[in-house]
Amino acid sequence: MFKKILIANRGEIALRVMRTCREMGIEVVAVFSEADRTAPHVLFADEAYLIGPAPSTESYLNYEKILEVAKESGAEAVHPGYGFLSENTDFAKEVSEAGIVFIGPPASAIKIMGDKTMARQTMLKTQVPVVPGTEEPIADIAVALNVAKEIGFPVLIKAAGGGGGKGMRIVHAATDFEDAVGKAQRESQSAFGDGRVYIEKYLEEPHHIEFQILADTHGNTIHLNERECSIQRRYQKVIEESPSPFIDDGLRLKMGQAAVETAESCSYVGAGTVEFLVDKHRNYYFLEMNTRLQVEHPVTEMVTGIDLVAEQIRIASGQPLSIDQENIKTSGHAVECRIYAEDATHDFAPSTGEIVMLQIPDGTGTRFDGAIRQGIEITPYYDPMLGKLICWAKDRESALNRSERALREFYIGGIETTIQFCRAVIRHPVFREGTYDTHFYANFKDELHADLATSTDEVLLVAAGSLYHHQNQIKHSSNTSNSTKKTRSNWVNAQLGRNA
Amino acid sequence: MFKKILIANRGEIALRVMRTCREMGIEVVAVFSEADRTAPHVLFADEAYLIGPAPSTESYLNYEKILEVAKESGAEAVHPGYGFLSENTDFAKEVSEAGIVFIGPPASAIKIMGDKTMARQTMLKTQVPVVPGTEEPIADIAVALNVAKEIGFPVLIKAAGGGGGKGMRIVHAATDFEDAVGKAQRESQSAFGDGRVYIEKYLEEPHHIEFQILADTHGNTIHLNERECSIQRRYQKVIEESPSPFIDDGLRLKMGQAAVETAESCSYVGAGTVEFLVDKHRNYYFLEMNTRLQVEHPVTEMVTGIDLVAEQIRIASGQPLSIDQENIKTSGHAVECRIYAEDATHDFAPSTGEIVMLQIPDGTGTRFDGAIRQGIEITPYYDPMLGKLICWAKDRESALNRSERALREFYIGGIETTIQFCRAVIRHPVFREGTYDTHFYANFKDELHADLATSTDEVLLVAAGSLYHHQNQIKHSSNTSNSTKKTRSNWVNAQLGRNA
Amino acid sequence: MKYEINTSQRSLEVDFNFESDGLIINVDGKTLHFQAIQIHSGVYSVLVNNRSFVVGICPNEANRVNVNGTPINLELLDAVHLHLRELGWDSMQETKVGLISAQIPGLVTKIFHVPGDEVKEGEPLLLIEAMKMENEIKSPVSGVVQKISVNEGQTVEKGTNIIEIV
Amino acid sequence: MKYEINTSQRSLEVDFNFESDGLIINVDGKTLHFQAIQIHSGVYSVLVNNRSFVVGICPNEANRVNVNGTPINLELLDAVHLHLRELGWDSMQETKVGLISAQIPGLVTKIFHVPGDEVKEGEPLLLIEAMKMENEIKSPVSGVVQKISVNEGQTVEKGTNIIEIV
Repeated sequence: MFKKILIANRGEIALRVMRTCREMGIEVVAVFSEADRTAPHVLFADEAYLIGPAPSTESYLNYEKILEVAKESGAEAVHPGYGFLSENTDFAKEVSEAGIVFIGPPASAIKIMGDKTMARQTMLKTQVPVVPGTEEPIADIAVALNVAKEIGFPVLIKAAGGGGGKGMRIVHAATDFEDAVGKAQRESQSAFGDGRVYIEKYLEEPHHIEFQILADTHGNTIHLNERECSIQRRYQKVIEESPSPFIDDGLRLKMGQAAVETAESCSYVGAGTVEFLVDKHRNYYFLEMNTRLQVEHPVTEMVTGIDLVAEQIRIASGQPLSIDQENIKTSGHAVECRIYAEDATHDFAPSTGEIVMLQIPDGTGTRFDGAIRQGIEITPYYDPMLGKLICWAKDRESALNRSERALREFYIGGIETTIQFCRAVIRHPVFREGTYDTHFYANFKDELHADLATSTDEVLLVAAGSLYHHQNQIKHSSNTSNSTKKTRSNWVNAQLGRNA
Repeated sequence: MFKKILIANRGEIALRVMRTCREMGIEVVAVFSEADRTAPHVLFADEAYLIGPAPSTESYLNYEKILEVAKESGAEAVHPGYGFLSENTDFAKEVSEAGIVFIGPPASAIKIMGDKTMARQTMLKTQVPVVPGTEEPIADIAVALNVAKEIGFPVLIKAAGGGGGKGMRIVHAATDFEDAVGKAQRESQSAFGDGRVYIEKYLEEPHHIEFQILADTHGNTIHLNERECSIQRRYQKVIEESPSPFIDDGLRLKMGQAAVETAESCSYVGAGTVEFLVDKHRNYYFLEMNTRLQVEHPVTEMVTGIDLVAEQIRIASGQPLSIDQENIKTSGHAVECRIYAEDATHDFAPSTGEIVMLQIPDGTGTRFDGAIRQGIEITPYYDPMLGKLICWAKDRESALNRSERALREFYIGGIETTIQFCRAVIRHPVFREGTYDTHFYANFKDELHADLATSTDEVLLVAAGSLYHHQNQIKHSSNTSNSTKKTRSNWVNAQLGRNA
Repeated sequence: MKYEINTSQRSLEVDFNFESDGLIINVDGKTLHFQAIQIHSGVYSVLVNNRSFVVGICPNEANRVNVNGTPINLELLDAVHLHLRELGWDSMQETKVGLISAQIPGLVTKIFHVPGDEVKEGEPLLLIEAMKMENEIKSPVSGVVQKISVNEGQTVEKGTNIIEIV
Repeated sequence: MKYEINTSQRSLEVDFNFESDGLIINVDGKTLHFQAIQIHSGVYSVLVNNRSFVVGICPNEANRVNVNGTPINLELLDAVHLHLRELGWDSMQETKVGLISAQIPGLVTKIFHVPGDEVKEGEPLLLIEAMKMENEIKSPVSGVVQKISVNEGQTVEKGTNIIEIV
């Protein structure tokens, strides 16, 4: 087994990976940008190396520098997390060529599956159905528009070189097509350094359902059931759950086999995720394969009891899978809420600033994978995800009740977050019933935002009283040590009253 | 089901109970002393009522006042947590007489089992073996000394009116007997308002093993397997685990049946714990029954997936158990570390003050039941337990690795805690092997404290460098927002150097 | 003191009075006992008739208060202000709605207009990239672009004035 | 500057020098690059030759530092102090070991002695109840009880002088 692993990432996923490494007795090496000198992953690590300025292109995407650090630190393996270099074949190759183990699939599998066009071509040779669409990235906008018209609007424009909703656009009419392609290409270029985009058919009431797979170097490939990921906004997942309320055992079996076939089609090794779209008739189509650990992997961990990062590391060290398909037993239900530093009441605008107070939920079946602490500054440089709240319970209803409880308990003061938005989703009757699809947010946007904007008279009075109290800076107690005493001033009050 | 429950407690157990209430859609009412106005349980609750000054005798033990609040708030039930009023028959009775449900066993069962002397007498009528000792509290010190001599030293002096190690003393020689009885009586009087103590035989290499039981009002009584609680100091549990590394399936079956028989012997209803001493020959003896939720109940929750507080509430509302003995399935291994505000390097002296920085461990299989936050003041008025870290994994070794990882990750700045002491216990080879008994701390005290006092040259240089840096108040970065800038002064340095 | 509480949905008239043990709120003939204790800078534990709330005062927005995690946008108008409004003078009209500042720090990746352009309310003005997402800044009013204070490729701090529409 | 680091177990001689990018520590012919950034009052993120530590300076005890959660008791002696010690003058002897103060706040439940009593090192002097536990305060020296500044039943703050032994 490895003695030291470098984690080529930051934020919650860096901590997530480090936790498992430490449990396996493996030392962890962090890399950090100038903006992250006191970030949680630096404090958590055994070793930490500065790799460049704040912009990720000059730090977390600077793989020559990271490789240099890997060599200098004596790391025997590199874990890329998700995003950044996790699906970069050049990095994977150079790491391997330096005699260091890349904890991920072979570069060839990343290449096939990381490029959605190549992935489609590969999948067309298997029994696994694929979504109708272009097989080549858009080269000529006029030709592409004709293809889009043939498939029929609405169509999706998607980045060829990455995932996670970046560089993705839905187009409802031919008139918007060119503009959308431009935006998608720019965003894709900025996010992945690859501006190629392609077109895909948009399905009826589709569900976004993905299967977790594990494959070792000894020819064993298994799947760990599905995650339902249909709650999305801006093509970014918001809430995921396992099992899916839409999938029955028969479909689960078929799709699980398709996921394994997909992994085998590219000689996959490691942990990966096969994403499917499932329409309202329960037809499923291969969408893409993510050749890395997925953000929402914890819901699978919670229902299977399997530590996916530990499996990744064991596979990378050459060990065979410790479990076979027949021994995968799931128990209960898990729900993940992604907590973003975004203002849901202002079109999910990113929110930056200091976290002045932090209360992370805890207790039975409550897990938070994050990388925040009280007093830390949230900067505009990186992904706005602060962390993921994962709640497990014996059944779906209990897991949703637990999620609501935990979200109610979650307090992040000083910046705007999506905590309340997640609460609004979870208490929405359609989500509660489990009859939602990927159009959930579009369909119920107004209801969700009305829910967010609604308050009782009592809450409104509490808000107003607090504002009045705050403006008057009355200090009724000497109970607290860190509050500043200010004298009450009617002048200040009047002034503030005017502005309020 | 109840709509509103009052929690007659504070600290981590109040939060623990509130979490489940909220998941069940039940409103929660907190009570608080003047010292606890901004304590976590007050902030967490839907309603909160001041019940008196800081000393618990005037607040959390003031049951007339608490009953008044229960009526005023319209609470339909009262959950007493553990400690305080949880085993007070008068409180249980008065609550019931006021038409409010006491979430706990009938007063008669509390009375029998709460009084260890009566409990022994009851158990002597069953098939369950009991530890040799006095059956009456000590009335005459000379008579008691004779009994102690008959049983043979060492003997244990234990409080008749409470548990948790308070009012307990081990006596190795007749000459120390009278003094120890006096101390035990005073501590018992102060902790439980009941100064009665009795004597018990001390067993060979004993294990402290307890069984969780659940009994409903429909005549069903089941057990949820054991918790191994042999790691103690000052007769206070430090680390608990389930399953016990000492118990095999045959013994588990026998002891489980004895636990059920014990509960049935006093017509028990609710959640309770039957404690046994098991000697090195695997003879087991009934020790006591705790007629309430146990501090260490989460380890049972983690291996069974059952929410014990939810079961308590369902039972109290008259529902039958949702599970029967055959359906209890355990999975994996759970370990609980109790985190106290105590200085392990100074004889576990209580430590008070502000928590200036707080980093609570999280991630897969990691649960912290606590009631602390950054900026809060730890006062001398109440129990020094800050919370409990519970780690679950698929087997004992993984659970211990996870516990070590989580303890390493745990950071409470500003006060002294037992985090490092727990780490020292968990990495001790005898604990690792699982071959420990209740003498573990006494036997390995020196090793544990030597481990705590040992540091590498590197760590020592980090400590010295930090001290030097701190004394010079050099600020190398403007990265952090909340640090104060001070100029470097050789004079200050020299002064501080002298004192250092 | 008499105050009017306004939200986008409704309005409440209240009377605030400090007494020895806290704030007394009179509303609709009911009396509420309000007690707030600061637990962190701008964060209060509030008990109102024994109901418990954690309230955060948003540091940058005077009209935004966070109650148990939920942001509430409200306007708190005192007697002076109410009187001025009766006289036909409304301070809310003072704010320059056409002066658009960066709500987020980030990189200006695209500007869609030049000074002199006519824009409609809701029309995109520019793109700011922050936290790896492109954020479209839309015009809050219809009018003519008066001044553009930033260039494409420029990094802006939160609060920087970026464009003015008249 | 030359320093001596002492713990109960060993002693190290080091040389501390501030340079532009942090503190340079020379020890045993090796050079360590030490960089500390304060993340909270008295809590630092420390990188030493790229090894990462979180270090807390204990607010009340000058000789206690917490490294990655582990408390370290150490003495940091500078050149002046070392020189004084060579001259036979040791500042450590200055502290009054017989003056006992409350290490914890709490309630004095029992005092075992009166002024004039002879006590031995390790002998119990009094009991303080805090956090529901009785804490025995033992004499750090052998001697005669000079003065008792508290009474049974009295509540004491941390740091209060309670008894003096000469």
